[in-house]
Amino acid sequence: GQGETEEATQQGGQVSDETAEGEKTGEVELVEMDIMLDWYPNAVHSYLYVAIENGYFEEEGIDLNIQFPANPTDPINLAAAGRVTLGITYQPDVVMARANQDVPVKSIAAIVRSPLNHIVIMEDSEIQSPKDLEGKQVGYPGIPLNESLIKTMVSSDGGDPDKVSMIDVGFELGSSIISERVDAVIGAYINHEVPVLRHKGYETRYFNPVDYGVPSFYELVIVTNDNTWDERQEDIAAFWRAATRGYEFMRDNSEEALAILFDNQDQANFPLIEDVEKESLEILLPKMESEVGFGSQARESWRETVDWMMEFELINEEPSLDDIFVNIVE
Amino acid sequence: MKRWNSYFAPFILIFSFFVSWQVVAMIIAMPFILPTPLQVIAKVWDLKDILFLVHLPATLMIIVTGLALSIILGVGLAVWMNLSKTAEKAFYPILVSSQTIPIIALAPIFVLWFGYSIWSKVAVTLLITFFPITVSTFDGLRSSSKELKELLLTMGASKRDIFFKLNVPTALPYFYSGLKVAVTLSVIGAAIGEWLGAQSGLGYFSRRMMTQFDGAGVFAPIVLLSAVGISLFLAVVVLEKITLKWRKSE
Amino acid sequence: MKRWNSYFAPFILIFSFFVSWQVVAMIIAMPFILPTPLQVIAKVWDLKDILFLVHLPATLMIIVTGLALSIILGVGLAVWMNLSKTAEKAFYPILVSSQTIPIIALAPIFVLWFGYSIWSKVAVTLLITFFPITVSTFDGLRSSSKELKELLLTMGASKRDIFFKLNVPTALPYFYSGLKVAVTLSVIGAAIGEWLGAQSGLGYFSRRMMTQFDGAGVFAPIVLLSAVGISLFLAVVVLEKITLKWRKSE
Amino acid sequence: MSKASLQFENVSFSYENGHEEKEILNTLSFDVQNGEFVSIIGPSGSGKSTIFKLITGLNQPANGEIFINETNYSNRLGKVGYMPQQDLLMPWRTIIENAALPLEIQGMKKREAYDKVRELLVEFGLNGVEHKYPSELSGGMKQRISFLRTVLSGSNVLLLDEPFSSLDAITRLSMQEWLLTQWQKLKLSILFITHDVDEALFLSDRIFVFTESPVRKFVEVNVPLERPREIRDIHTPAVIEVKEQLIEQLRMGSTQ
Amino acid sequence: MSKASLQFENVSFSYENGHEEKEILNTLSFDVQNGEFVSIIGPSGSGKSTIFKLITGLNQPANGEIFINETNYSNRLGKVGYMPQQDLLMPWRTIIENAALPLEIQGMKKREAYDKVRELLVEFGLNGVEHKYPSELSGGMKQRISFLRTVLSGSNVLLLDEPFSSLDAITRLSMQEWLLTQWQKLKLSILFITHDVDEALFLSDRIFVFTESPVRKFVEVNVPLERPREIRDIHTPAVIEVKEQLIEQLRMGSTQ
Ligand SMILES: Nc1ncnc2c1ncn2[C@@H]1O[C@H](COP(=O)(O)OP(=O)(O)OP(=O)(O)O)[C@@H](O)[C@H]1O
Ligand SMILES: Nc1ncnc2c1ncn2[C@@H]1O[C@H](COP(=O)(O)OP(=O)(O)OP(=O)(O)O)[C@@H](O)[C@H]1O
Ligand SMILES: [Mg+2]
Ligand SMILES: [Mg+2]
Repeated sequence: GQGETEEATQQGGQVSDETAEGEKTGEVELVEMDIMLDWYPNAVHSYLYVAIENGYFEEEGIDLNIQFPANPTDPINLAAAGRVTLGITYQPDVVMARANQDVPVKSIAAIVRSPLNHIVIMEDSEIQSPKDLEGKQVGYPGIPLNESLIKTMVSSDGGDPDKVSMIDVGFELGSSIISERVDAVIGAYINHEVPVLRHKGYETRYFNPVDYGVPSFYELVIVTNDNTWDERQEDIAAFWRAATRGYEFMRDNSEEALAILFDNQDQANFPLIEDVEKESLEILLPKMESEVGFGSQARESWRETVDWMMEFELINEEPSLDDIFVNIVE
Repeated sequence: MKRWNSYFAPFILIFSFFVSWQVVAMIIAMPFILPTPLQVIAKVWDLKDILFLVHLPATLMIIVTGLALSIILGVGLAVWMNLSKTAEKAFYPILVSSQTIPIIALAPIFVLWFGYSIWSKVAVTLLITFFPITVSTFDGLRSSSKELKELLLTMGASKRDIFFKLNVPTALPYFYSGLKVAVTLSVIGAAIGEWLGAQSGLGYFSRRMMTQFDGAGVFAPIVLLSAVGISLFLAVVVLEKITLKWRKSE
Repeated sequence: MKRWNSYFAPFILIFSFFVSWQVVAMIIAMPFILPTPLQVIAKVWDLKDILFLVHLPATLMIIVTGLALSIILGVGLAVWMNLSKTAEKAFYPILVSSQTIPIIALAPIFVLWFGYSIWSKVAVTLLITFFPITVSTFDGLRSSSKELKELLLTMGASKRDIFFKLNVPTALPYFYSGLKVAVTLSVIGAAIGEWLGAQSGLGYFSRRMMTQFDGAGVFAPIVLLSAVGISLFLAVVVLEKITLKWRKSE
Repeated sequence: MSKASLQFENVSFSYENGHEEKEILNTLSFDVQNGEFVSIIGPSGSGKSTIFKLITGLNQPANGEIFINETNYSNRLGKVGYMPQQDLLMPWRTIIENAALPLEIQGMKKREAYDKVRELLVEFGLNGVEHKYPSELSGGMKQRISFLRTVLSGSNVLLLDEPFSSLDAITRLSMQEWLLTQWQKLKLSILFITHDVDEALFLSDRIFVFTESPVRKFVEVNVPLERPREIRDIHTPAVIEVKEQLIEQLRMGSTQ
Repeated sequence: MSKASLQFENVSFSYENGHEEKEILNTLSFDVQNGEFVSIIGPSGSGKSTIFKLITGLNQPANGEIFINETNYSNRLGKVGYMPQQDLLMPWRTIIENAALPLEIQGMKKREAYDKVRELLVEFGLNGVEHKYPSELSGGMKQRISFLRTVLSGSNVLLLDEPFSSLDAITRLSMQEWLLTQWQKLKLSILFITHDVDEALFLSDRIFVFTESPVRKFVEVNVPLERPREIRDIHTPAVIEVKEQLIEQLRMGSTQ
């Protein structure tokens, strides 16, 4: 991985030079890039909107086009299909796609470095720790990863995971718990569902998977197609430089960054609640910051995640760690 | 008494539907799941600018394009199947299976082919609406009177004559039956299509509001969708009345 | 020549459909988005035990219950609207709007009412399928011959007689037209219903496979869904042939 | 014979067609006595079938009153046996099912009804067709089924709208004779529309000749023949004289 | 007059009904000369309408050959003008649209076609109904529209299946006279099914009397009358003799 990273950075440097030249003449054509978000735009994407608004992408010669997914799996599928240049998705999904189905995607950067996906219960619930879920119903959005999370957390808490009944509740995590049709949900995000529910007057509590035996996997990573990576490394590196500037701005001026997120988009497309996003960003920032640099990926994190996924039979064979991620951060 | 029945009573019934909705919603008291009609109306008013100027036109565009294609393709296929037993036997199974595939499974394929252009949404609308049109039209074409067909034949009518002068008028009532189902489905087709990736449209907006647990915001665009659906439906009813004038004198 | 046409040609056409699917899928070479038919068949074989013994029965249960309710309610409503102009005016708009509401918006309400029992899935199936049945049956009931009705009246026929001896036989072909659309939709209704919360069923299984990027696994249950849809459709066609025997002699 | 089975008192009727009104009957009065056989002849479109629709209760008079068996029913439907001008068989019912329709409506058991129909089918020279559909029959056969169905209504007043128009002379004669026998046996009152003057003469006690439009009054002719009659009786001089008179009236009516 | 407009040579035909076969014609031969007027009379269900369906090409003979204007067409559809026994008007077309149908099919312009129809409507005493729908007409009116439509086919061979059965004596006579005029003017060949012996005598050169079933051969009667004829000519002794003979044959046929 190390060598690749250096190479990428070098090439990235060249692109930057070219762009600088282009700016002088003022006539350089921007390179188009599509990025598919993991979900609808929210605080976690502020750095992208900041980078757009502040012209960082333009300075790098990139015309960034943001798209939203219909399915949670779209970012990986469409990045793999070459339909979008980049996709934002979840680390375990990348492992699963790569290991089970040979989907040709690789992660290029880690955005959120630890799980946001927690077990959420109502404030007044009698459940005090994951083992209390025995004999209860847990709703989840149909993603097998969540089953493994529950299994790990319940058994590490001393409970019997077989006694937990899991229900695929599709899109309806929030309403299923509020209407008390299930006792807990997993797959809900502490930076979205939890503050939104609070905003609507429902207090909740949550359990962090990392506290109950789950490795601290990267919640969000950026992926691209193997081929795209080979052919457009320079563009991607340029993208990353601009994104990093956006991130730094967001970290240092979070109020302003959020303001950009809100101002930048008309209400029509962004029915975001300000309080919620503010709270969300507070939760996110520590999870995005890395000593090694924004977006850097550690081989151990991938190792741990893959091992854990092997243990819980989410995957049947180990993917090669060299294929599955590259570091574009030095 | 009769006047009362035919104008007032339905009004009362529909009104009482809204009242019971209001009451049930107030009892449940979970506005993010089931908002009251008053909340929904207030929301429509709040958001009227973006709903009417941005999202409604975007969705209408999809609906109209999708329906137009659907009528052309559906009727075309029905006619082809009516003319050729082979076409019927070959297409019917494919046609039927096309309806049994959850669109969400096809979504990535549509996006792969059409990208995030309007065409992926139109494709969904098409897929949902053309089946009722095809089946009804086909059934209608089949049900024309054998006696009249024979009479036309003895007049030296060509296949074309029989088609236009006998089969088409016979199939019309069936076609309208199918079209009524189709225009209604077209609304939902467009909404689903918008989830495949859109930046505007009523369906998109509704789902977006769903992620914010804003019940009234979810239902406000849906109310508009319903209004579009009902208007299209009524348009078909009116068209039916005009073109099937002979029926009323029967 | 005629035999060839009617048996062999459709077979060839369907076959060539599969061949082109195979070829296209091989060219695209993205099995996680579009698997080849052969991969899908292999997957069905691999998973045959759990598909046929667990998920298929679960989905069939929903389909059958939903369809049965849908026929009862749809026909009942059509009859009611046929008997009473007031009912027609009151229910038609509500009926039409019910079809324009994306189910996803109603999902939480269904879950609220029915929990994660089979009934929330049945409700979705019902909601999707009863509209074509109602509209077709209603149109069919309306289209009975005025002359025959008058004749029956002169025989002292009660409303009941006219209904059973005239309206029902006249509406039957229309009803079948609607039923064909409905049985096909029932399959997709059950699949969508399963997304609202399920622990088994073909729709549930397909979606689960989607999260695993297993294209063939997504399509394997869909193939079964299609097969169910086609079988139901054929069953209606056969029923139609048997009960409308007089048509062939016309 | 003193009671009237059917009475029109100043009956007026118009068809409404959009904005237009077309007047068919204008203060028309007549009666048909119990056990009487009355024929109506008149030009095409003069309103003969319309009178039947009024009697059966399918149409309502704009003015005037209609009595059936001396009763002014508010709902006349089901009170008389009516054979419409078109045969109106149900295409989805076999012959036997079509013919048994009025019996079914009266609530008779299927088996019994079918036995009764089968008997008549034989009398009408139609054995062997009971399980066919109407589209497999000839025009005359369909007409006989429609006639048979009307007879089965069991009413004492029969309205027959050109019942024998598609029948050949021989079949027609045998149907006419059959009808006369039943009429006498069951003491029926019959109102009979026909275009055949000979038929009207052979069958009727009185003949109403419609000549003007809208129908206000009409010429009434008594047939100078005793019962029972034979077909050749209509060639007697007295009858021929009436016939010529009838034809003259019809001719005058149509050139009016 | 030496050429045949219509020829049957040993034609056999059966209706198939599931497993059963019902034989209607058995090696039947006849011809209709150019400009000839031939009537067919015979019992209900004997196969008269079936012969028309064979000539028009709607049905195909099992054996034998059918010539129209001396040609054995492989496809006879559209070669003759055919008026079916039921009026078969299209309920969704107005009267004028119904009548103009054959002209439309021949490709005539709408306006021209309508003018032609309107002219005939007046001649047939049907002015004012052109924009009505069939359900608003009386039985006899519908029959005249159907007749009018057939005449407009413009073919030199006309097959008329009981065209005047629903018409009153006067209207019928005027239609008959109109038909004879056209027949002579346009040198038509007409095959005419009727149940009315007087009608057959008044109109025809020859009359075919069907008596057996299946039809193998039939009795052929020449009408001993010159042209032009008047209706009262059929009361001349020679014709009355033929008429009695005809009726005798029909009676024998039906008791066979
Ligand atoms: N489509 C059909 N299928 C089967 N049998 C039929 C069909 N049409 C007519 N037949 C039978 O063929 C025989 C002759 O019928 P056809 O209509 O030729 O009689 P017809 O001489 O015209 O009688 P009518 O004077 O009553 O009109 C009848 O016994 C009838 O039942
Ligand atoms: N449903 C209707 N709507 C409007 N006008 C009608 C309707 N039925 C009949 N008429 C008109 O009423 C007049 C009388 O019709 P009716 O059927 O009583 O005539 P009819 O004496 O029975 O004639 P025919 O001997 O030809 O059967 C006709 O001019 C006809 O056009
Ligand atoms: Mg009449
Ligand atoms: Mg006939």
